[in-house]
Amino acid sequence: MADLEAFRAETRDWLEANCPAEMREPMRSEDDACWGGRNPVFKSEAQRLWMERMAERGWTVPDWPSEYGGGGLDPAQTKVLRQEMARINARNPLYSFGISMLGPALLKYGTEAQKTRFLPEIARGEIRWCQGYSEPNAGSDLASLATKAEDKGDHWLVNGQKVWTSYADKADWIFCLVRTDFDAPKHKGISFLLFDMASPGVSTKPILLISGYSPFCETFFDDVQVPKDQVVGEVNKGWDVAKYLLGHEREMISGMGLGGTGGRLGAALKDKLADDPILRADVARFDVDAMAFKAMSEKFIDELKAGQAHPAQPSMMKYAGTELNKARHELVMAAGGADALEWESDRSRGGKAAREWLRTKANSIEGGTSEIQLGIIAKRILDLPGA
Amino acid sequence: MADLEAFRAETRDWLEANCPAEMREPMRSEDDACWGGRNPVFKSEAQRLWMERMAERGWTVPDWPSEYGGGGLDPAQTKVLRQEMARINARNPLYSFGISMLGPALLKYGTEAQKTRFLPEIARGEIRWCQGYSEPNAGSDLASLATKAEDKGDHWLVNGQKVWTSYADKADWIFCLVRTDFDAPKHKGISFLLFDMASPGVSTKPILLISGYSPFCETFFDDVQVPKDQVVGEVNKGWDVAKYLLGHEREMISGMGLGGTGGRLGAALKDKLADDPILRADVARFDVDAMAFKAMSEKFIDELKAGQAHPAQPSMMKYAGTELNKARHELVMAAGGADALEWESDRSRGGKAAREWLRTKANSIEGGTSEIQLGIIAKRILDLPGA
Amino acid sequence: MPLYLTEDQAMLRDTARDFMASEGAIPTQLRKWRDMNCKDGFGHALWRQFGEMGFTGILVDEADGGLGLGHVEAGIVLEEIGCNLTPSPFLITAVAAVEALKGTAQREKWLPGILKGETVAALAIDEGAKHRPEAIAVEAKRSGNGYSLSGAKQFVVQGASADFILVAARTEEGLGLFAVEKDAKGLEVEGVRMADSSIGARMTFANVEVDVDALIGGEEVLRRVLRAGRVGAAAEMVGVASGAIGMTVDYLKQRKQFGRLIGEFQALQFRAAHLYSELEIARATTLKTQQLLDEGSAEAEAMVHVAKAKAGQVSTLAVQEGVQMHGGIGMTDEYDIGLYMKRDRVLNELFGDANYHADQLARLNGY
Amino acid sequence: MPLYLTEDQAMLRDTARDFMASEGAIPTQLRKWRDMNCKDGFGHALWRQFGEMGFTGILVDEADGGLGLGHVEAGIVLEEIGCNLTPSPFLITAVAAVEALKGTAQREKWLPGILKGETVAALAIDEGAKHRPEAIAVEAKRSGNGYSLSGAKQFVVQGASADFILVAARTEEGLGLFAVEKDAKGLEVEGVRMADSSIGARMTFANVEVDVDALIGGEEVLRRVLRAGRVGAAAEMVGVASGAIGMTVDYLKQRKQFGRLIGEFQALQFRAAHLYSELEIARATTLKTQQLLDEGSAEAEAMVHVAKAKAGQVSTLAVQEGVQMHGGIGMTDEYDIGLYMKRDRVLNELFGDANYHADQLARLNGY
Repeated sequence: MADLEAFRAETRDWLEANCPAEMREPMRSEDDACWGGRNPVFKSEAQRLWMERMAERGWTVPDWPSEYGGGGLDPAQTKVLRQEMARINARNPLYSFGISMLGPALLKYGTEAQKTRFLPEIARGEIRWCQGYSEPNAGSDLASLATKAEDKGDHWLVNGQKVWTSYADKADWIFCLVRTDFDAPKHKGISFLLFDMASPGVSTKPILLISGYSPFCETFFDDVQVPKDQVVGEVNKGWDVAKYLLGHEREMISGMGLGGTGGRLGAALKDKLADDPILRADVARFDVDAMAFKAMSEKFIDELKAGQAHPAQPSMMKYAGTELNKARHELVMAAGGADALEWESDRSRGGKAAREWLRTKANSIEGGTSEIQLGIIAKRILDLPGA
Repeated sequence: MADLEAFRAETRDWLEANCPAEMREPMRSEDDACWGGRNPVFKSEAQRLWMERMAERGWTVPDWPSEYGGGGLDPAQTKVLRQEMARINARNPLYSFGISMLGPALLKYGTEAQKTRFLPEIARGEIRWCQGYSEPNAGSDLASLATKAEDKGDHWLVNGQKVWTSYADKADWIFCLVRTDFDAPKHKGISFLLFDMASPGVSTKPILLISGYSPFCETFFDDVQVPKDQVVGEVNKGWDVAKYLLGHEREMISGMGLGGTGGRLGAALKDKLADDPILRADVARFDVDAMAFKAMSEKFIDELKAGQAHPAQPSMMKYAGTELNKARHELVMAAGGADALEWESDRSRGGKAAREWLRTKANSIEGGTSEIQLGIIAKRILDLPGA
Repeated sequence: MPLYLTEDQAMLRDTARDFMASEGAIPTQLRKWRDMNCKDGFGHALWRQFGEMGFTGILVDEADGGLGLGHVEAGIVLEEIGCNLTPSPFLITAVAAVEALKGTAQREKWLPGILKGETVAALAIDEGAKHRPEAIAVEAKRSGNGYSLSGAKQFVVQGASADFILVAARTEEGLGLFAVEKDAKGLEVEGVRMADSSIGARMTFANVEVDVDALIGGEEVLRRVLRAGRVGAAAEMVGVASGAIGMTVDYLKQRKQFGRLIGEFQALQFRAAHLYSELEIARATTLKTQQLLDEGSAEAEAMVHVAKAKAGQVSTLAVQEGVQMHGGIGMTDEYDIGLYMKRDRVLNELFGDANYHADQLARLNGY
Repeated sequence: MPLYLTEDQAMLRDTARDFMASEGAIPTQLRKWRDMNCKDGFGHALWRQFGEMGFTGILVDEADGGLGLGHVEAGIVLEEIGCNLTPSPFLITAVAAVEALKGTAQREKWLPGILKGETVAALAIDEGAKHRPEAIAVEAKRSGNGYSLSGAKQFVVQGASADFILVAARTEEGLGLFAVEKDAKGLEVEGVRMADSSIGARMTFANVEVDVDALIGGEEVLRRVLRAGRVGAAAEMVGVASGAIGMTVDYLKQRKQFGRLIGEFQALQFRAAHLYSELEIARATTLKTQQLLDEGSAEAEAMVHVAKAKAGQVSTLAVQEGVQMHGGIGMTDEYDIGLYMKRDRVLNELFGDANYHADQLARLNGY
């Protein structure tokens, strides 16, 4: 404990000295996030500095081993770091599907060569990854995917199409589920493949969403050649890797349920509730739910770190967190009234409230729908027959 | 229209002259209902008079043909009668499963002899009927019933057990679903049988409910002999009769959603809402829902009379009405607080609020669960596959 | 009145349904005007067609060249408008404004153009982000032979395209409704595109001078206009719900996952059945309210709150479930279900949302 | 503290679970006392066993002969009590009253009997049908060397069996908590059976004279007692929910209809999964709140409202779904699920229902 307190003091000093003031302001929109990549776009010098300083210490990925670019912290230290960052409202220095999704999968299933090659560049924000899972006819039923990779002796030949590839148009590499055995039962013939989005034959097309944004793409593979050593885990056993990784994705998405107000929406909307007693009642109940959900999130993370978490817990987090986030934005829209419905005006910052509200509707669809999560809970926790 | 106005005037005068003052007070509890029967129990002379006078005119069943003891009124006249009764808050003169359930089935499926024999005594409240549908292993899956009636040449021999027989211990006769073909697919071998509860071999045992009341019984048939002419409709086609009748039952149960306050619960609870803004919000929404449901009930009855109703509409009524009634009593309990939780005190009239609240929980189970109703809507209205 | 459509009304419904499904369809109207960033947000040609079809005259007295019909008939057209998301001035001009003009001197000036589908009206009630007509602050002071209006309004639907604006303002005698011409001096109008691609407006009134006969009614007329607008918006939301549910149920019968049609999954079946049941309740409520209004019943006031609240609640549930059941493609601009979600949100705010009306009903019932 | 049980706490849970499942089981305790119409509503022998097990001393300081543990440990016992519907004075006596007595002179008088499971306390807060401690009207006037109490209380759990009653009353200096002995002159107690077959009491105080040291604390102590009682009731409701859900999920795996186990029907699966997810949230919330209380954190106050509201909401949902999924037999007295429904309702009212606590949270957050 004394060590931990020393670590806390050190960390506090370092953060105080190294986190630029601008990086202690809340993000104004998703645009303010730093994603790194081969050709990184920094909104400010402060943003670049913050990412680089954190990466230098391995604190973009504090609990990864230091030989792979991580901070090598233990769970207690990691929690202290998070607490100290929260204390000064420090922003996340690097948003990355490499960190939140691929990294944990590589740590568990990757070869030593793969870890050494890919993890440090993720930690330093040098390569931006995207995820190739869903296909037009494989949404909730992900395992029915049809993109195929044929073994051509010295390489895989990939053909097919993915959808809902987040930021595929901005990503450098993709981790991708492909079918490598065409005769096996559907879950059994899938492999987990990594490749460069700059490879010949890869093309992307953004999907316009109802929010007016296009964070997702359709991604097409036309005779893409991929080196043989870029399969993670065993060939035809990619489904295990995919499931493991989905757990991490769900955790990340569910975190959105907390939003910016830390479970106290009412305090933020206060002025708008005075003449709407019914909305006030809804918001009060929402605040109860949000603070309660926050407790479950905290419990889940603590249990995960202690190796006590039930494997279906990410499904509960994902389900409850995304439904909550949708509810939050419904309340924000109700409080905002006609102001929140303006779509293009400067006054509304280009329809920020409405567009964010619409965006949240995807939360309970992406990364496995709410229905999929409920099915998982019914099966894996409740052990209901035929679930 | 002039005729109708004349009818209204006449009706108003007659009701004014013949409905005793006591019968214009709201019932204080279910106990105040008049059920008739071989050995009728009247709570007061006024109650007896009111039933007899109405029966005399056939107005216990105003829209039944007069040759069977009905009032012979057309739909418009029937509506006028109901309106005029409502105007003076006249109580229903006779509660009867014979009227609400068996009667319509006999009118549609009965032989002339059956109609002549059974309908007039129902109209006059002389015979109290009960319904023998559910069995311990045939609840939602009613058609899997096992009570059997064997054809013994000059009579049926009935053996088996029913549950949830409302007031079986007080009823004179039963209409009962029995299996008459033991090899046919389950819906195909069922017949609709009528018999006297005084027949040798019939016994009943009240079921104690969580409310502390016992309105239902288990009913046992041990070699009960039933005359051959007491089957309604064709032998082995009782399922059609049963379905037709269930529609009427659902309609009756759904009507409970309106309760005594005509969709204005808030006005009744007013004093209890002042210091509970969140309950007030719930009650306001309930009042919206209740008044809206009342409109659907009215529309459904109008459409039914005009022969325009979809056959699955009773399922919507039953589903929405019973869920609403449960919600009403949850709100009443929340408003009543600790007072409403007293179980035996005189102050609480023997726990009236709590017992009624618990009783409503059966609404969405009896007469086909909410789940059964949703399945029917999905299948028969929405035509969803495999529903 | 029995609670179903008469034969005449059923014929009108069939006509309106065919017309809206062809002329008012989403690709033909909503997407067209939206994608060309139209400053009106609706098509004038279609509005003239409304005139030719007689829709514009539904609530206009026969003596004034209209059909002399009622809110039931207006609601029939509105439900089809809602179902097809057809952008048009119908609700504000042919329902709210026509109600306002009933029996006034101004009607001779505006009704002929409305009947032909040439004139467009706007209705300026709201002053803040929410509908709170009790708190109207725009002031109409006596000035010379008339009044002078000052203050600001927002969420004035079709305000940027209107030939005249009905403005709710506070006079010394209480609230009043004023007819103000679009080019009145001191009136500034800013067109604002809303989430559903309709155009609302923000308006400022800087001592806008109007004649005394611009005051077309007091508090009672304002209430009548609000009742008409609210039940009209409820009918349109019933249409939105019905369109969204229809589209979603169709999708459940087409989309396969796990080797089965997703409509075979019981959890989705039950949710769809619940939705349908709610839709029927909203539809019955709206029809009942329209009948009460047409009968001039005293019960209408409470029922208008019920209808707007219930239709709003059901319509919102329908679009939420619609998007969720469509899954990923429900989030794309290419599919129509998201357009229903946007329209629902705007219609919910228009003339007060479900919270507001539940609260008003509670107040009316004394709690 | 990480948000899971320490090894010691997990051991306590296992002990409490085994004990309550055997000694505190429904047929052995709840049904037994109910069916014999017991005037206490709980068994004194079981209460002494609580003493032998050490449960009664969980919150008692070690210096006073207790275990010196915290709300997490008390909650562990309460969850098992809830799960088995075990009637006992634990919540009021060993949690609320022990909190009240902490550090007071009165503790020497009452703690030994409580530790042995011989003494029973009651807590008299509510004066109307709802929990509104802000509006306490029972008056404690200075009188001679002490106080004189006047007024009425209701919903005093175990009030008819208590050796002493902690009474919240208004003094000139604000609210205070008084320890009043059961046979005090001027005190009238009427035992009242509640829906869950527990015994509450109505009490009238007609100038009940007490010594000055009967005043064991002021507003801050009252708040501490309420926090302890509320989070304790939350823990018990988590147990009620957990018991009801467990029983229901078991039933889904046994009952057949339409030739299938009803647990195979997707609509029921999803509802059960939702319930379970809610239960986990309520459980985490309660544990978090207990930890905050044990740490003396300032965040505890808000979190107590969250815990009582959330646990109440989840417990109610669990019993409602439980009865519905059991179908007809769920309505019979013979099956236990209905007993959970009754207990849930009483626990929801005790120390304020979910509406009250959501409202209090809102006020705390400034709206």
